[in-house]
Amino acid sequence: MEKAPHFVTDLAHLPTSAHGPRSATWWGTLGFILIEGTGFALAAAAYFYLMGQPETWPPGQAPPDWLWGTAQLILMLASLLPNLWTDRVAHQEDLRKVRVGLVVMSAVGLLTLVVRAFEFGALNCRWDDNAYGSIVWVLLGLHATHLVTDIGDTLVLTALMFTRHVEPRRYTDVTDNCVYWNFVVLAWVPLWGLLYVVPRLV
Amino acid sequence: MSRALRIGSLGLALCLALPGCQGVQSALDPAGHQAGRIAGLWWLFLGVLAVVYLVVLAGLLIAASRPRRRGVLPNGPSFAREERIERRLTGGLTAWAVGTGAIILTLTGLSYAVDRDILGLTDKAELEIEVTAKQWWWQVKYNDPVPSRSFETANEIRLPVGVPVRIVLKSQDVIHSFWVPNLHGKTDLIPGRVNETTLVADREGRFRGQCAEFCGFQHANMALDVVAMPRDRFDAWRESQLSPAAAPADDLARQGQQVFLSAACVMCHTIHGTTAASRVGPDLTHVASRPSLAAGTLPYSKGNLAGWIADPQRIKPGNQMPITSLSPDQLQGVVAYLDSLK
Amino acid sequence: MTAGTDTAVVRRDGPGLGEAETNARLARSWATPPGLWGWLSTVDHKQVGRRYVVTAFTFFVLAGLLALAMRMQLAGPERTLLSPDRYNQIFTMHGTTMMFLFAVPMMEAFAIYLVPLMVGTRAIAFPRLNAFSYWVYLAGGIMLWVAFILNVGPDVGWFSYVPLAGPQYSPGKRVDFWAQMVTFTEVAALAVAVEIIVTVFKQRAPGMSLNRIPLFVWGQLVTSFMVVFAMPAVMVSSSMLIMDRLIGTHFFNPAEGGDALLWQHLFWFFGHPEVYIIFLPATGFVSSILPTFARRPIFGYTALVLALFATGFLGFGLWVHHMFATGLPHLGNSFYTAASMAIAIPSGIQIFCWIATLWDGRPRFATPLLFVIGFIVVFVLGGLSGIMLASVPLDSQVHDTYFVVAHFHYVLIGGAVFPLFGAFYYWFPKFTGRMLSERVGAWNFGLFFVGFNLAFFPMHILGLIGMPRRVYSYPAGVGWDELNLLATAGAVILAAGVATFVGNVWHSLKHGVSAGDNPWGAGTLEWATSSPPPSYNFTHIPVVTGQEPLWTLPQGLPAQGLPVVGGLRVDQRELLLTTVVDADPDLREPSPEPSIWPLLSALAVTALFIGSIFTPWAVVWGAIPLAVGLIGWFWPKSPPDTPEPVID
Amino acid sequence: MYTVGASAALEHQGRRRRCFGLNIPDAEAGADVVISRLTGAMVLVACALGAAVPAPAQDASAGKAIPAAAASPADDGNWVMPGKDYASTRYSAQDEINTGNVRDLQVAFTFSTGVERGHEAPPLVVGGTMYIVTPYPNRLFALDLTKPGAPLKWSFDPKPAASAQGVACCDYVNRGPAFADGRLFINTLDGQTIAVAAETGRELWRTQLGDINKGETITMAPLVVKGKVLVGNSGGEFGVRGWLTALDAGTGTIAWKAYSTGPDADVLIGPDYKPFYDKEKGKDLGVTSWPPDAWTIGGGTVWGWISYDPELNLIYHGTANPGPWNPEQRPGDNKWTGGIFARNPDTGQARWFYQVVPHDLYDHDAINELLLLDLPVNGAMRKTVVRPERNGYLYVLDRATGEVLSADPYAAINSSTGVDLKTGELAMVEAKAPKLGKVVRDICPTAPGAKDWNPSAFSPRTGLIYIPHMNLCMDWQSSEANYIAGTPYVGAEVRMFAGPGGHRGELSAWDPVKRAKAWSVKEDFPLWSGALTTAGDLLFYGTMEGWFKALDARTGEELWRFKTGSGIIGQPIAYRGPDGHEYVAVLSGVGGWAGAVVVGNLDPRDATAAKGFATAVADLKTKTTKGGMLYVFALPQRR
Amino acid sequence: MSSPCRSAVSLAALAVLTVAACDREEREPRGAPVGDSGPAAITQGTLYAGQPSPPGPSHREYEGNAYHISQGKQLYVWFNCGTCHANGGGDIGPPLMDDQWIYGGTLENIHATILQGRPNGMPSFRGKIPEQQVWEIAAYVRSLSGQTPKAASPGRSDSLNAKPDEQRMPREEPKGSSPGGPNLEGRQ
Repeated sequence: MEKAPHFVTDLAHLPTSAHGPRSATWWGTLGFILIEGTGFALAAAAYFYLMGQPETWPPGQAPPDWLWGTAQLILMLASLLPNLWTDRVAHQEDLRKVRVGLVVMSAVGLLTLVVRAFEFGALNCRWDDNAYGSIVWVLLGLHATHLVTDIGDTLVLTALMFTRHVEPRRYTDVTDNCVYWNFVVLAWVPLWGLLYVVPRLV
Repeated sequence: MSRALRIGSLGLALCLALPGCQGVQSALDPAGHQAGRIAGLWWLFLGVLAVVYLVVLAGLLIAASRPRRRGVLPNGPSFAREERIERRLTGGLTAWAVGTGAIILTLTGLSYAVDRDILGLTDKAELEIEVTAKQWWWQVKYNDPVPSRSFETANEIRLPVGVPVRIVLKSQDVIHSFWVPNLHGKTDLIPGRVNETTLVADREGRFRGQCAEFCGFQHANMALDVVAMPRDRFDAWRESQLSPAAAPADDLARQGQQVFLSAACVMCHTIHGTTAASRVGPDLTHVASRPSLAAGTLPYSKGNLAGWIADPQRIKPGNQMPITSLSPDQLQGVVAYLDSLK
Repeated sequence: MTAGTDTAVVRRDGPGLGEAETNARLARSWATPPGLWGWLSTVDHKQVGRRYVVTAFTFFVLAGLLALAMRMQLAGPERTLLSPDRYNQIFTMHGTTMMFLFAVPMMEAFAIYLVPLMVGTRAIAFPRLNAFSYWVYLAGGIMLWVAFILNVGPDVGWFSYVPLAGPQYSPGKRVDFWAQMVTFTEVAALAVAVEIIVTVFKQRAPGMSLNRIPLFVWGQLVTSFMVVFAMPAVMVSSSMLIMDRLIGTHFFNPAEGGDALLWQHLFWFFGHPEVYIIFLPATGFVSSILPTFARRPIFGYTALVLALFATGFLGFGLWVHHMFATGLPHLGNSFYTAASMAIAIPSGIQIFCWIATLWDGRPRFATPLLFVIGFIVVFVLGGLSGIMLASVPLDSQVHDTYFVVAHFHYVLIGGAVFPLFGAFYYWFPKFTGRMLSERVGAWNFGLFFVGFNLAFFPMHILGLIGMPRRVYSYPAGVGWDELNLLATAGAVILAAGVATFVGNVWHSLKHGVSAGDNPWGAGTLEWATSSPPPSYNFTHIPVVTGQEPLWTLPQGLPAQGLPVVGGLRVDQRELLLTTVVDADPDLREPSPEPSIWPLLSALAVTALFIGSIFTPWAVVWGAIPLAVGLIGWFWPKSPPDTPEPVID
Repeated sequence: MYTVGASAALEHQGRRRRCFGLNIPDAEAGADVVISRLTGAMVLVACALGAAVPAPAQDASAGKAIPAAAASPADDGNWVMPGKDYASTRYSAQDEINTGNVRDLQVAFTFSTGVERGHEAPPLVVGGTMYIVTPYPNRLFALDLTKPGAPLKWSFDPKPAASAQGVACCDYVNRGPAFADGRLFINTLDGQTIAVAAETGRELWRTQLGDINKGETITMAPLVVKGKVLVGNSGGEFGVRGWLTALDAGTGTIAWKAYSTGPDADVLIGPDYKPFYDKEKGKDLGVTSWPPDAWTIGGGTVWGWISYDPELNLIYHGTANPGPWNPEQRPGDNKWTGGIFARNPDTGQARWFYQVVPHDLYDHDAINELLLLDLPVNGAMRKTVVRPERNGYLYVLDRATGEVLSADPYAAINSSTGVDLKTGELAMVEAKAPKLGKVVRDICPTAPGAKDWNPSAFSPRTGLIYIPHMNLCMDWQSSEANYIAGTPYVGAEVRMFAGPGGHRGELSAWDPVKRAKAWSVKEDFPLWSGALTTAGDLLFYGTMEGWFKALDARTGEELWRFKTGSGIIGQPIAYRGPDGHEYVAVLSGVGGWAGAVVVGNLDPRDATAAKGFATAVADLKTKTTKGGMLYVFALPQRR
Repeated sequence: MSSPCRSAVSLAALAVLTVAACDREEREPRGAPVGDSGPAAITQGTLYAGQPSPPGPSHREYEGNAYHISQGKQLYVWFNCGTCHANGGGDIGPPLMDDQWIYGGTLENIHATILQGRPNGMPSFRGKIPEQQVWEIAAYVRSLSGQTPKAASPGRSDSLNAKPDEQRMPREEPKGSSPGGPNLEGRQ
């Protein structure tokens, strides 16, 4: 089988990292976003299904207090600004700005976790009160899990960016992380509506 | 190759020749309007789909065994596609797809029509029976506008022939499914929900129903008897069920009643006319008039009754009737007493 | 850069480097460390894939033994071989193992092994995730079976309907082990799905545009998308179940606003697509085997791809036909009748294309083709009984009876296991370098086919004459005795067929005929490398010019083999990424080295999952080792020690 | 008079409860308190300025309610029956203590009963002796009022069976003795009626009426009418069959016994029976309105109050809830439970019956007090019987015919929408009907009703009925009840919580002529004590924390309060002592259904403890403890 | 590097747990034979003449077994235990979920109380409830205050939510003058 291979192209000129859909990681991130988005959608469907049961909604409880959930919404939407900025400077591979962006995003992330803790306190129900309480806790908890994982990711990336691990691929990691944060924020908007607005409409 | 087919036709032949399709629990031996319509639909589906299957098998057979053109490419596969053949096959594919679609559409329509027809019976019900499934038996309540004319029985349903009966289906524990194949398809009993179905028997007979949704330990032994009888006999039966339990006639039965009312029996069972009024287990007011014991597990007989009371966990392991430590004398008395409850 | 031109040339794949030297260097770069450490830390998709195959097959055999035990119990009426409690555990374990631990993982196993080879890349995307997925799957399977052996096996059916599976009616931890096994296997399946999607999207060999993707790969791609959309449903529902059982939520408590049918909706929203998740890869087997043995390209490539899409799409619209008896509104049910029947159209198209391929080819009746023919015979019957089940009135009679048992065994064994055995015979030479015995293969097929039909055909009739599913016993005199005995006899023959296969494999591993690169004369890329393939799959990344690249070499080049591309590094693990649609070369990305961290992370996940059967705090405490594991996993190596060679 | 309180309460009815267990401050309630304080202050000022202004003379003109004359003789200073008189007015004509001097009220003497259970009974005062009956073990004490400190004259211990405690649904209470012709009559928990010589404490006779092995107990206060002692049983939660019986006061032999379920002959329905509504007519409705045999364990006990109109020669009594609570287990109207009977006291034969709650859904016993009042209705004076019912409506019935003249809500109700006066039917709200295996949420009022047994008082001076009641709502889930003789037969899981506004108790002054609330006072805890009103225009009642309060009967302004040793669920009385001065007496000792959390030391982590009551008053454990003490109050003598 | 360590430890712990599960998950509908406990084995106080007697047999067959406790819960409802003792909070009868045991809190004590009845209103169920069911009920009663192993204690019922389910109840340390039960939780 010692045939001489028939080389048609030399690909040595190809780059070794790229942002966005050119990279495999971006697609992987997208895949997990799809999975988690489906999870959110199904949990939301379960919410509506339970709401459709012959019950008052919420059954015997006041809807969650506005304050913390809405604060979270504003905080998250506001966090999109530094997030998108971080994304942009990561595309430019500007190390100083990326560091600033990551520090800001870490701080914002931790802040959302604090707010989330207060949100649980203001739900006006327990998970074991009734099915409403259960689904409300699960929805909020599911989203909190995403906050935790993304913040963990952001913190690790921040650490990497301040140590000797800086290389072009780190910047694509940063942009992928930004994409994921966008997802976490965008997932919150309908969830916020579900948790805070829907019970007041019915 | 067509072994499946042969076994299939063998099976069907078997089914038709032997008492196979006939049976007390057979969907193919309909004794009610709905079961009849469904069986009809079944034979129709079977006919149409059998033809489809034969066509596929024939195609496969021919495709596998037809004579070949040889030597297009001596060693390798014929990777060059021939336009003519491709076109012809594509035409065939289109026809096949359209044909499949047409058959599907027809069958869907037929199925829908039968479904409508069956549902049409719902409004015509003249009698209401409430069936509550419990692990692992059936509580059957005959409702009546006059509350004192309603009564309860267990593991048996009696129906007047030709009268549509509304069956209200409830469950308080897990999901069960109510199925009397000779009369109708199944409907689930779901805790937190109330379902309904309608039964109508076209002829007299005794049929067997069974729980068709897995419900735990003794799912296998959760059956019920359905007896279709003429209206007058049904009415007589109904009157007899309305009466309280007969007073014990002899000493043995009297002693048995005492045992029943003072031992563990009274914790779970009801016998109208006595102080036993617990609803954990079946109502025993007329237990001796029922065809079977322990939800269709044993045919009713005095001996089986004694065996059942003596060790219910051997006959139906895991069921909720405990082993009570009755002495042989006590057991004899209780059996005599219960056997007198016609 | 100080590196000289020489170094650059040496470090790259290309005409400058001899074949032997290229292979040696690639072997060094892609090697798995020797010994136990290497075994535990490998990220080679072929090793992981092989493990998946062996593990899943082991579960297949175990679950099959359970099936035999059930058939023994049911051979006659009122037999007492098994207690009801044991029987309930056994049938639950049989279904659960077959669905979650055998069928889906087995299909993934083939995807993991074959998809990178078929698309012409050196490794699967996210190989560490792949290793992780295997460990998680293995842990879940072992957990379930250990529980079963310890008499803590789930006993509420593979569908675990609430409230029977809920906290009140299933005391103890039996159901929790089931639910957590679901979590394990779904994590694994979802990870694999993402890997397959990215591998197919981004790592196809240059020239493998969408219309040249092998049908097997298409099947796996559609399946992976179905996994992505279906599996979260069962994860959501099994998590709800665990929460109901452990921390007192009320999702399925009708008293407090929950609903038992919520479980059924969520479960079947996963459960029905699950059937296609198992079936679609099997169609890929068929579409791979048929052209090779009919010796002509598949007929109706486009139609088959569209049928895959249609099935994948319609598969999500049918779940309610599992719930016709629950008393849902009849009008809605009729919609699901139509949708369920409609899925017969893409299936019919597939069957037609396969028969047409055979029709127009010059068939060679080797064992793989026998199994494919068996597949058509059996599966079509199962599909037709499926049409009956789609009808609301007919379903109301045969739902939850042995008719359904017969139906889905015809569909799943017919639709997946027959092709799977074909696939074993077909790819065994590629996996091992040796051929399986054809003579024993014919026996294998014969026993399997006869045994199968004997075991399952009578069940159609049993169902129609009233025998419900999941009963540990049945009374004498209802007329079910003879057919049950027949079914048991069939099951024994079926088991003999499987035993024949195991014997064949056992013998052939040592004594089988050497296979060579392409023993069947097949056309897809996995046959363009040695058997078994080297750790780096291909010496050079091939360029694809047709649907069957090995059959459609460009004019004037057949003598020289496939055209290839050069320029990838050989001193490090490097992959070629191409564009999604046209597969134009786009990027060279590094591929991870072997690592122990996926195993450690999997262990942490295992501790978390099993712990959370007993206490919710396990989620909190378990998260710490898991975080450590994941950070170790993703922590980058020190800055590149070998600088990027200069392009000359 | 102002009605802000009433209108606010009415406004709350339509509103949803928010989060249970969470007391949401209620702005309107706050405003109400402010207004009430302001008005109170103005009244105080007015009183201070014009102490000499005579109290408004009793307005005898038409347009005002007055007690049935024959049933309410002039006050002789004694208190011989719990309701004070046959009309059950609980009105004392003593006026020494009045709005002007009540602030000086102080303890005259006390007496410990030695029992630490719920003291629901009123003391009786006859001549110079006060009689007290305790909860189980139902000891009877006679205190000599003529001597300083009222020493014990004699005591009587009936020694009832201890096991009876296990079949008493809601604490081992006793609602009082009765006095007639030198005899005292008490009922014991284990189902006996005992006659004791009032002078010596010697037992005269005892008759065993109830069987505790079937769950029968007796907790009610007997009433003596025309030489007959009327006694009814308790145990509606145990599957007993309710009855009312008449014993010969001299011998204790049974004169007649009227069951609340079963054939007409058992119910004493005969030719005299002429109900107003068609739905009460028919043969053996006590059998046919039940599933087979269910009437034999169907409840309808008679554990509440009986009134008597000598003029019409009719006694009036209610029948309690049908059993079990789970209504799905007893389809039908479940006659003759949940209604009001008028009977001839001589024969027991029923004259009329009105079923207040046919097919009762919520354990709404119809046994509350029956006030016999003559009222102007549509311009004409009618002889009526007035009943603040558990279901939240104040019913006014013609006591001669049983016709419903009016039924107006006096508490928050969302389980029914009103009573059709033509048919007498109560319109239920389908969405609030209990369901097997489903929690039906936020039902108002609760199982113990808007108001339980604790009786109201009526003052002819103000024309107002003073209703001590509750403001609770509940979640209810029916379950299948198993009848096992001697164990409870209930079939429901209930959890209760504060109703709209967050307060749990309320005292409403109701004007039966205007059919409206005159004023009301909110209480933190449910009111479980009776009310007493006096000619001094005072209203007395106790709270479960232990406050004994005196209010201005016209305005509701609180004038005086005293903290007793335990919570008060007893019935206060007023009498004229041998020294000619007015005394007010009450037993303090928390308990009853509402106080079970304290006396049973229940665990309120279980929301269904005490059939749902424990959690609703879980904080009571931090406010009071068990006790059993008589408190007698008087003005300071000759300061 | 703590992760593998931790995992190993937790795996080992879980292995032990699962082995214990054999007994815990056994479903023996006939009940397990229990050695003669007899009145001799039961004490109702903590005051002894001379040396304290050794505790009675533990009957782990019942209180360590999820199926038996669950059956006990079912019977607790069916036999109207719950109508007097509510869901453990008490009503006519005393609460069962607190730390006070009037007549003793061992399995044997509870068994005896059910069979014998108690003078202040607890009926006797002797002859009415078969022996193995009494043990099951007694085991369930102990689970109400968290005396049984968590992994064997019941979860919530499909019913009105009255209180946290038994497996989530903190273990109440029996107090006062009567003997509590053995602490199975600590031994598992």
